[in-house]
Amino acid sequence: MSIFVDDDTRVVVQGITGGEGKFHTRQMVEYGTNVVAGTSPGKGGQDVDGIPVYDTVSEAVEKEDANASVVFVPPAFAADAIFEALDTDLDLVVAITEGVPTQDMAKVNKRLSETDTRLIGPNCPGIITPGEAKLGILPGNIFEEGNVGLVSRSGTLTYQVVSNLTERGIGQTTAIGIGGDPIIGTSFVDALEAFENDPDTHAVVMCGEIGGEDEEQAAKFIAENMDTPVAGFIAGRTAPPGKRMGHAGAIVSGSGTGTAESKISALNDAGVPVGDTPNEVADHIEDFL
Amino acid sequence: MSIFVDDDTRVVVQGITGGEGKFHTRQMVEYGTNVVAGTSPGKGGQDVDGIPVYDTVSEAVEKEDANASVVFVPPAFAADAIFEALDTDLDLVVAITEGVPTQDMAKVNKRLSETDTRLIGPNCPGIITPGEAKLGILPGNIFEEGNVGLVSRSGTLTYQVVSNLTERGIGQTTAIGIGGDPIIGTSFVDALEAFENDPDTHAVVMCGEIGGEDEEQAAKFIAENMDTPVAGFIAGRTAPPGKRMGHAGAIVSGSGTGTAESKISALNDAGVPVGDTPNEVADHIEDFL
Amino acid sequence: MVMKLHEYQAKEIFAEAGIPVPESHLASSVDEVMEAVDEIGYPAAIKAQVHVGGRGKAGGIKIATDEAEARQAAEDILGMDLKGYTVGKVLVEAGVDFENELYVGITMDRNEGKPVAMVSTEGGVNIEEVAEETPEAIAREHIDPAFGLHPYQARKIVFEAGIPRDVAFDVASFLSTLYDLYEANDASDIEINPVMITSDRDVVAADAVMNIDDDALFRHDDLAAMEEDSYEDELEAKAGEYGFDYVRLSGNVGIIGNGAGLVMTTLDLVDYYGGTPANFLDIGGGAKAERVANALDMVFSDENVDSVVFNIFGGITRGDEVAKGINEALESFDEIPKPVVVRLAGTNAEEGMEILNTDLVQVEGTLEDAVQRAVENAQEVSQ
Amino acid sequence: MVMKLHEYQAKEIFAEAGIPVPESHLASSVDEVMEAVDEIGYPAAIKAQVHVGGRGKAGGIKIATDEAEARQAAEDILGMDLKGYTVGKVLVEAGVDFENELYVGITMDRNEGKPVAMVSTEGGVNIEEVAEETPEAIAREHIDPAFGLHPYQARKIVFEAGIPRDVAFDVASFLSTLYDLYEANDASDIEINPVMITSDRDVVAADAVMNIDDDALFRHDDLAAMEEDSYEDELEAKAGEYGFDYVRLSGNVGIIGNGAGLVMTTLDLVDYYGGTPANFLDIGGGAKAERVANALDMVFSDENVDSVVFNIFGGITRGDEVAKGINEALESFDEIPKPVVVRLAGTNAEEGMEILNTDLVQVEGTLEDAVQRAVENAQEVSQ
Repeated sequence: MSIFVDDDTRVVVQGITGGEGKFHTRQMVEYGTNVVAGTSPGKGGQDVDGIPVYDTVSEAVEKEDANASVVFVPPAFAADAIFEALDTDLDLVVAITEGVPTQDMAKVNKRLSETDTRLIGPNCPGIITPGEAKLGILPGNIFEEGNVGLVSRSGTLTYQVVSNLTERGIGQTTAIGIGGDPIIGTSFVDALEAFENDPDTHAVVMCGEIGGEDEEQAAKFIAENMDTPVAGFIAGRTAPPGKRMGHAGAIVSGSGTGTAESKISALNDAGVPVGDTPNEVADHIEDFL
Repeated sequence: MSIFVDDDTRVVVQGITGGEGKFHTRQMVEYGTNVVAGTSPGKGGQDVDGIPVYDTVSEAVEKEDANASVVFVPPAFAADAIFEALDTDLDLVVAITEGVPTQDMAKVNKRLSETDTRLIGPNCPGIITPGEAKLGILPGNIFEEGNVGLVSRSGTLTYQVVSNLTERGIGQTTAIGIGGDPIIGTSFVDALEAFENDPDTHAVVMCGEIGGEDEEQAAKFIAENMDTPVAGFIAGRTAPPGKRMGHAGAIVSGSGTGTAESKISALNDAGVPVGDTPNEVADHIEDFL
Repeated sequence: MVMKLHEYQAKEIFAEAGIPVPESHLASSVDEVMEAVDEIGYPAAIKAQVHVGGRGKAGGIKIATDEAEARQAAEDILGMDLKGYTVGKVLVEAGVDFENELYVGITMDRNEGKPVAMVSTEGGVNIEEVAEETPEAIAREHIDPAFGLHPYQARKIVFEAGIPRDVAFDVASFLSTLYDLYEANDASDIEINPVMITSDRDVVAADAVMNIDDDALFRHDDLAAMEEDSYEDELEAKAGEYGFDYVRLSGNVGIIGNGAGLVMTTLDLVDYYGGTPANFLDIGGGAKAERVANALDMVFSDENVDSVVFNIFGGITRGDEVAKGINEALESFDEIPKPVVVRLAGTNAEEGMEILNTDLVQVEGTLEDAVQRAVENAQEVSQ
Repeated sequence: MVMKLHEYQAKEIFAEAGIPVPESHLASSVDEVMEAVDEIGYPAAIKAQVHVGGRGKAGGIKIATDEAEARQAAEDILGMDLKGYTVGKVLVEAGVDFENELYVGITMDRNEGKPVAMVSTEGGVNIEEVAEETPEAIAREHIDPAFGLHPYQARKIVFEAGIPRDVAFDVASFLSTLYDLYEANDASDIEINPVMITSDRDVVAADAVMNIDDDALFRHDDLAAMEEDSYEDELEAKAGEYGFDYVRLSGNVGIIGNGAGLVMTTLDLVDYYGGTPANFLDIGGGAKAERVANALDMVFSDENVDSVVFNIFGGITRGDEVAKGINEALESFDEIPKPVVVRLAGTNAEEGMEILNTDLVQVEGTLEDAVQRAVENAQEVSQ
């Protein structure tokens, strides 16, 4: 088993005719992902490597029975593309685009709450179920089938930790990069909950970083709801404090949250060992299995 | 029994310090309605006939445990007042105000779909459960306790039909004016469903008028879902066709719907007798009981 | 209810928002028309500016290909009676050499409680028939009013409607602009029919409809100022001044009441009892004595009226105010011009009955009796 | 990340939107300051325009009650070093005779995924302490971004915060205007602290904070044009030109990587293995050879750097491009200035390893080994 994506995932690539869209569509197909359609408004009727291109997502869904999309649309149009995807009742939308304006995402977030669709990202590397499907830009060759779930806010850090696992022969059920933007679709808690409910996932790696309170909330969730063991990593212990002006952000978040210390101690309190290095995280996982 | 309002309804009057608000608050209180608070931004701390006035609905709800509101706020601010009421999770909001811009109501309608609150109106006379509570501007003296439900799009036509009933000694469980605006909170179907589920309502009067398709939908609902007998009245059989420009409205509604003939035949097809005069409606109800 | 803009007013608003419209000039005399065509050239369309549907079929639009035709068209159309309206202004507009006519419109779908955008390749005067016979030829998309029309939605219906690919983005952009105008101006309908695709593959708004929600005019002084009185007759103009909902009809029983539903019912009953309504007049809720007197004045001014029925069921409207108004209006006459039947019920009806000068009016206790008596009165008077 | 506006820029925007601000002039010399105070009168505030929090406490704001004080303040502040920034401009502003200081602000609450508006009667420099110690003294209201800030919400938090009744509607109107500005300009934060209530019971924006979401600058040319380079040092200026996410630190191990999380982790590991990071440098995703070379150039330009670790785990970034860039940068030197450890993994890492000129760099297979070696190199070089 796995979470969110598998062999039955039928993918439409939004922005398939762009440079990145085209390149990563090939990579996804090579990995074995079932890419059934692409969209590019005005280019309906064309094809990319034999994959049919439609003007709209609704047409792609209707004609090719897609149930998931990957968004490679440039930042200025990305939110509109996500809205379009959400309008078609897809099960999953993975937004890779980096640099989507935050207020656009706040509106997307509102719309998301009205649907049953899962959004991953934006500004994320995507999701992969090794051996079955890859939706996004993760380098497929570092992953291996197995029984460890992984969820991370950072793209390249995900790759690092995965390679630490794979090198030891520890494979993954599913790995998800949830993205580091202020507003994202799938949170740590969402992913952890899905891993907890997946009988094939025997342990979970959670890679956080400084800022926000998502890791603290995840710690709370783990303590209260999870039997599956979790090991953590938090990037940014030595990060310099940003130069801030204005008080609004601090009032909302409070001064004590968002630091590496706060996150690490929250996780430790929840019984989650936090590695000092990515390799140490792999040590903890090895102990669990 | 009754629907939507009864002895336990605790009312906050929005716009209680205005002329209409003040006048009808007195009328409601005289009728025996449990008016527990009023609002008027900037006038918090004052009172109207001993009823405490608050700056905000949330404060009124918190302090006086109100569970319903009646809106007497002028049209320019009415939608904002309804939004405010919807934000406090009241069970019921009755908007009396006439002349609320339609696009304001479209936004309210969207917000309404996110809540569990029932909205009646706007541009309606309100709702009354004879002997228990009156929320709105209906003249209380024409109503009598009994077992006939009444729902109407028109205010004064409601009074007419009610007086035809009361004069014969036929009382009412609850009477509702749903309002004649293009976008309203509670439809015929909503009210009919509630009457169907009320064991004390033995028959229902439904007063429609030309325009829209609400009566046709009600006829469908009655045929499919109602055991309680319904008698109908449709105003506007001889109404002159409006002078229209542009096609958009006709394309959306279709040319055949919205006429008195269409509504009457839909109701007849659903087994609902439609009176030629208000008095004939009372005849039909008398037959049912 | 709505306030209708003239084509030329709507086109000014559209053009300012960036939608291409043909060159045009407004003219109210033959000379002005000739000046305009001089500037614009031929072919030119001369289009009556009146609030009437089906102008073209009724002879309110003519195409002129030379000076003689232009002058003839101007003379024909200016001053003509178009379904009861006198044409005072025409729009003189450059003729467009077009290959296709599209339909683009936005209105409120009251069943859904949200606006709907519509696009079709079958634009033109027969669009309503298209809607009836081949509804699938009109692509529709509902709009969430909290978000507005998303760009993807504009593209979606344009592609669904089968708009030619080379102008698809132009038409989608029209739609987005139209929705912005719809929302910003509290429009009830906004429509371009037809959008013309020219031989150069440009898209042009060849007509323009924009109706404004009356209830929202308080926040659109600019639009309210555009309202041009062009009532069919002086009675409707008078009703406009008084602020009554009034429609003149062809019968002889004058009808006054409070609340649209009750007034409509009164009309229906006049018909049911064999009479013919002379008008629909709703004095609205909470009318004071003066307003009541004005209403009687209105109905008496209609020379077709042989009898009047005054039907009030008070909620906000108070019977005593109504009675005062009736007295005021009637006491000013030496002789009551037409017999008036009054039926008062509801709030303060008893107080009203005490005040009412029953020497001047006939009183009935029920709606049915009041209408029947008014119908009888009319029959007697008209004999 | 955000683009910060200076107080004077934010105030111009606020004033244009109708929020009252004190009279003020921008000045960049002592003479200009003196001209400004001549016009404004006394008391006048002289306020450093730099992107630094806590200006006041750091001596960047002074109140002058006469000419001598004004000249002294201008001389003190202009050119002063404020937490690393040189003050080039001051805002000279009329002093406000105030009775209360309020706080009003709007920011994005990332936990809720929606904006939040905040109001407090405890405005002023200690607002963060207020938030920490008596959070109930700050009224908060979340905003549905599809609807915007409803008027009732603005009133609600103003009344909840206990704003004096006589200025409550003024402050609510400030909030509504601020939200309009927040949305129209894609702000990440917008804040007035303090809002001053004057002895005449007027409300005035005495300070102004407005930060813009970098990611949305593409649709705000007007705001983008307001960006003023005021980097702490020339290396950060250079990073700005190159478009790198770069922060200069005080250590001696230069760090280059792709992706913020991985670069942060590299910093953490340098620290973990006993070294001190000289910088944070993220080349971003999909970097080409030239960008890689620029990154090396950046780090070599920092004279504190004794050793460099180059850590790439390619997703979109391709190992061959990285290797090419490293070769290009290093082959231009007669002698490599500082030892460089390279660790390449992920997309096209093998191709990269084949291209990489291993005469010029040290190669390590794992992150841990690469960092350890770079720390050792730095220790050796610095001895």
